[in-house]
Amino acid sequence: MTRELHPFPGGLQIPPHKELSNAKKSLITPLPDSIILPLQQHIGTPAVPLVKSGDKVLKGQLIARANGYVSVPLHASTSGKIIDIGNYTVPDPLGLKAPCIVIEPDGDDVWFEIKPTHDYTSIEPQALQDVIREAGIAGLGGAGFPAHVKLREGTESAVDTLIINAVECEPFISCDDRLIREKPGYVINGARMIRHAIQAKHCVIALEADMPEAYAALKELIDDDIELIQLPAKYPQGGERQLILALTGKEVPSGGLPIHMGIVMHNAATAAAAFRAVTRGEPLISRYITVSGEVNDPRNLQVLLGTPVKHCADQCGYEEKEGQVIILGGPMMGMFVNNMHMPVIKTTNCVLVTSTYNQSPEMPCIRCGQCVDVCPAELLPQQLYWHAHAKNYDRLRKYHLFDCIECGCCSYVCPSNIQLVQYYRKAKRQITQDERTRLSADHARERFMSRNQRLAREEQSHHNDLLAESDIDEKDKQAFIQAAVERTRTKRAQLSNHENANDDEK
Amino acid sequence: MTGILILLALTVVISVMLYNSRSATPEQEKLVDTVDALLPQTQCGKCGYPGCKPYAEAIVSNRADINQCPPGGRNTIRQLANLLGREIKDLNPAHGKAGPKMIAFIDEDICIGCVKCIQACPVDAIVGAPKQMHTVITQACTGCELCVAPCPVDCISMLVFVQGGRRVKLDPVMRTSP
Amino acid sequence: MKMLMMMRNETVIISSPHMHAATSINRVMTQVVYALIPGILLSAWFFGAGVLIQCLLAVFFVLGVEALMLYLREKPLRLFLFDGSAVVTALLFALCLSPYTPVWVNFTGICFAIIVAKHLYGGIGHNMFNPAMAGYVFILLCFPVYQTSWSLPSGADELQATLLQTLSIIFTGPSSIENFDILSGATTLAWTKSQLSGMFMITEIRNSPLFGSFAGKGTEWIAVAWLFGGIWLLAQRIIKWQMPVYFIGTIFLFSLLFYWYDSDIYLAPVATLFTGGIMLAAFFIITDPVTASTTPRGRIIYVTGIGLLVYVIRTWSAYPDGVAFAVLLMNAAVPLIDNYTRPRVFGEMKHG
Amino acid sequence: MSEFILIIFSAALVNNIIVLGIIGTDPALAFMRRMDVATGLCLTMLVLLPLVSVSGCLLDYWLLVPLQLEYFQLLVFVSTVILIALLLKHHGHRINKKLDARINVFLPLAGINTTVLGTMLLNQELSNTFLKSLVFGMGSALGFSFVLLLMTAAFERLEVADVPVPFRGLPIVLITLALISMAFMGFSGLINQ
Repeated sequence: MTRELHPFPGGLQIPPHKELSNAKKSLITPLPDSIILPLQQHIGTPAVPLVKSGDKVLKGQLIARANGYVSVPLHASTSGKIIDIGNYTVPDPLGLKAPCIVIEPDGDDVWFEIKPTHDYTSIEPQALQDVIREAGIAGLGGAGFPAHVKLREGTESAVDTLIINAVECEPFISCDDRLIREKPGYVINGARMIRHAIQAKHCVIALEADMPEAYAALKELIDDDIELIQLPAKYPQGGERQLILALTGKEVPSGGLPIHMGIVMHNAATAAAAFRAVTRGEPLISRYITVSGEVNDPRNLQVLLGTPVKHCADQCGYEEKEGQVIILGGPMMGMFVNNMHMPVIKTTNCVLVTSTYNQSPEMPCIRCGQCVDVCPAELLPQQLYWHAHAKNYDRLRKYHLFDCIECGCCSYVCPSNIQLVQYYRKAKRQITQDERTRLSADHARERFMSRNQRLAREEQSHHNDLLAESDIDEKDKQAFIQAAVERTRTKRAQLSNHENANDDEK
Repeated sequence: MTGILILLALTVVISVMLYNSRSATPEQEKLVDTVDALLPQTQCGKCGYPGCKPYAEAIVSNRADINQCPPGGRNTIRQLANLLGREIKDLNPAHGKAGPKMIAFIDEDICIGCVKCIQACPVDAIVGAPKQMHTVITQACTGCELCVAPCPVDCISMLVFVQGGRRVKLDPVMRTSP
Repeated sequence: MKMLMMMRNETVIISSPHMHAATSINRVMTQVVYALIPGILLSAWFFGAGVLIQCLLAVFFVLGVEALMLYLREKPLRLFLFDGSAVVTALLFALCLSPYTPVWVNFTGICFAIIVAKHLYGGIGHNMFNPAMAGYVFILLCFPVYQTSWSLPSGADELQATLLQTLSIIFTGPSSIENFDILSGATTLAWTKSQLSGMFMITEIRNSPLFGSFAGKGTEWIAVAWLFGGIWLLAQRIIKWQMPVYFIGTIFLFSLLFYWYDSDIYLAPVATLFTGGIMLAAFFIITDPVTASTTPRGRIIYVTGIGLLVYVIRTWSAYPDGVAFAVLLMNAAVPLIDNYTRPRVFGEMKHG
Repeated sequence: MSEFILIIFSAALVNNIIVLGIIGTDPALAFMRRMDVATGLCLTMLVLLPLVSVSGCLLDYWLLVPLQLEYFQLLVFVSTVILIALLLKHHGHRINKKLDARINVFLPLAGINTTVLGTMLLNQELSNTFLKSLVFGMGSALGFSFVLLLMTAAFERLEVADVPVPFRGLPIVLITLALISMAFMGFSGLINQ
């Protein structure tokens, strides 16, 4: 069972630091004081709450339904009382708040009724997809793309290969490694199940070469139906496009999707969660996360979704020190967060505490071209940087800014310490916004023109009607408006008084 | 003598050809459309022209400068400069200053339904009927602020528009006076 | 950090990645300077203390002018002054000069290099032209006479100037000492050129004391030193191997072709490579990332172009060595090369 | 043959019309903002310059010298340039539609352009023969195109550079041009015949 490997261009060898956390058995995190469940833990539209403040819920009970196709439902992580539905800090690069459902656990952790399906092969692929959707499965790798969407697309066109991505290329993170070592059956059977759901011809599980124990664990359970591939450790091997190239030698076209080439990729943890959801009827309410870096006891945890990050860190002996920062996700692509109040969500794979983040001042680019050598998307990072700096957006498109996967390799090697990825993110945001602005401008132009035509028409007809008009009630009109103005003044005054009173209370 | 005659003939030929090749107007019209496409279409009239198209015409015929569009800001000026091969300038402060995109918001508690704002709106983005309360179609509002002044009860305020369709609470710092 | 957050009362955003490799401009430049040291010492051994004095003067001037420019442009002084790039510029410039160059010529060149070629373009990273080469070309065009008289390599028949004499020439001009004429002469290349125009054969010219065992006297061993320094830089992954290899390859190929064509008027390939500034250029000048092309294919076009131009200018133009001109010419062509050598992006289809 | 190659080299590099002849500088500065415009102008020059230098040579040979009207040279040349430019503009599409589409816009401008007239006069000064004029015109156009393309590409880079405010725009472009012309001086003596 040998498969020819095709190394992807660029990439980096980064010290993995996985040994900090991957040797210890994962710990089941005790219940926190409160569970905060954001309505949006995935890409797409946020879920819609089905409960209200004060309701009692049970573990695994549906508390928010999916809103539209690209959306997943949300379940209570434990039993308890809903104490609030409102805006709370969520994992977000800008530190924004978003709507969340907050549960106060009652400590009993009682399960809602669950409907396990012991033999998934007896279910039609279509129905299986629905089960997975109802279980709230979104990609656990980091992007959080609803799993059922990928499955659905998969059944619409013939799928050649299903790839289960267990390549944890980011330093420090070892939650997939731990999951595979502890529950290899879930991953293997999850892979088989997803394969059944999309009727894929081949199935490949890809691991990095520095996960020998996980490899051995899987090897034991595997039959000939699944290929198990070890890939040399290189960042960002786990990127979707990079992994597909490495395994199949095919490049996903710029702007295209893997499914167009008959390839579907799912994360190992997603596969395990899907299997658990189908065979045990337990929706996605917990996940493995790695807590690593400068904590006393770096390790992996099994965490209920919605558990505050601080609570997780405390389990690993976190002590706050001056100069430390918290990063959700890996050091290469993770996001820096200002505090630890936000909850663990479906896409959180790591909590990293570190004080060795990049602080050196930014120097001018010296065009050394090291970023070009490491870019896995074969872009010209420095050209992108120049044009992003000069806000030359047409050029940026010409240089394929949108093919950047924000892996951070360019920033990592830059001798001038330029935060290249940050520039690209900003530029991307700006370009998307400009595009929207342009669309709305076109829209506005149309409306303006149609209004002008309408006015011209009205002018014409008004001119014709003018003679018939009389201005008797003009005075009444004036009086009416005057009265209305008075009325609203008082109303306004009342309102502002009310507001002031409110402020004082606060 | 022959030489002078030949030159004379040459001159006549050239003048005839020059006369025939005066600049063509269709090209100008095309340019107006291209310029118009770069303008933000707020139709706010801050540039001193009644709408974006008239301003585009004024730019093309050299009656107006390229730095008179506050909603477009520096971005628009740069694009215009690139298109027309002119120097990039700062926004002319006489026409206002650039800021984040705003949209109008009608306080429905106060609105008396006078339809004055409906008449003022250049893009028909306000709906309502006489003596009924009015409301702004968020997607269609260009943030031109033309509806603010006519309102007799001051119930229209401009909010900062945050992308993603969310009209997030206005931040008093970012609020610009109408 | 915390202070900052509280002061501004706003969210501080630190963008990923949060790890960084242990490189910096400073480190790169320091290593380049280390790699230059053996060659500089060897130059001083062969061509007298003048070489060292020129280097020291250039470094001194460069720091002064750089500091002045940074001050005028309101840039952080400490951050940029000691990034090392200015020192590298100074050394490369000084190594091009005749050891007898008067101090004001050195100063003028440095001023041109730092002010015009570097800071008017926006300082480090923005300069289109290699500052050292721009400065050298400038003084070559303005004060050509000072670059025609070099100190003679030790081991040649003539005398070498004493330290005192050298100082006197540099600080008060060549006319200050009586026997300047016998203490100075043309470089190997310039002399070869003048002899060739005098209808001498290469075989006759090679017998002159200005030639050593395989190339120019003295310069051959200095070139070997540059070669070793360069190989060290390659091992440190500071420079990319393609650049010197393609550059030297181009020159080698052309000199070989013409040597075969007529060995009487064209120098042998090895003599060509190890005389003049080719080795210095190959590892230290054309590899300057700021002024070189940024795309992989573009870099090859860039260095090949320089190689070709060096050979053309050296062989047929009025100037004995063409490195500086060739580098400047290709510097000017870099944006164009970059524009046409944009590599294919991952997943980019041929027409799409 | 080698003579023609020398003329091309000499006109394109050693006596480049923009950086060393200086007469081509102004139009080059005006058109270097955008690559497509610059290439259009280059094409125009590649068509026009050989044409005018040849016609200048012919006019001189058949009209001005026999009629002893050399003092009318400038006048005749100016009108010839305009005539050729306009003829090309109006009837160019009959020769090659694609090329015409690219260069049509530039022809009226080229008609009143120093570069074109300058090439014509320079060619006259060298008293080239018919074929040599053709080659000289081509060489000049090549040199012009080369430097114009260099400058256009460089301009893009200069735009994003952190140039001190007083030197932004034209000043730094002129400095660049000066540095390029310094570099071109390396070619001096290349062709001394």
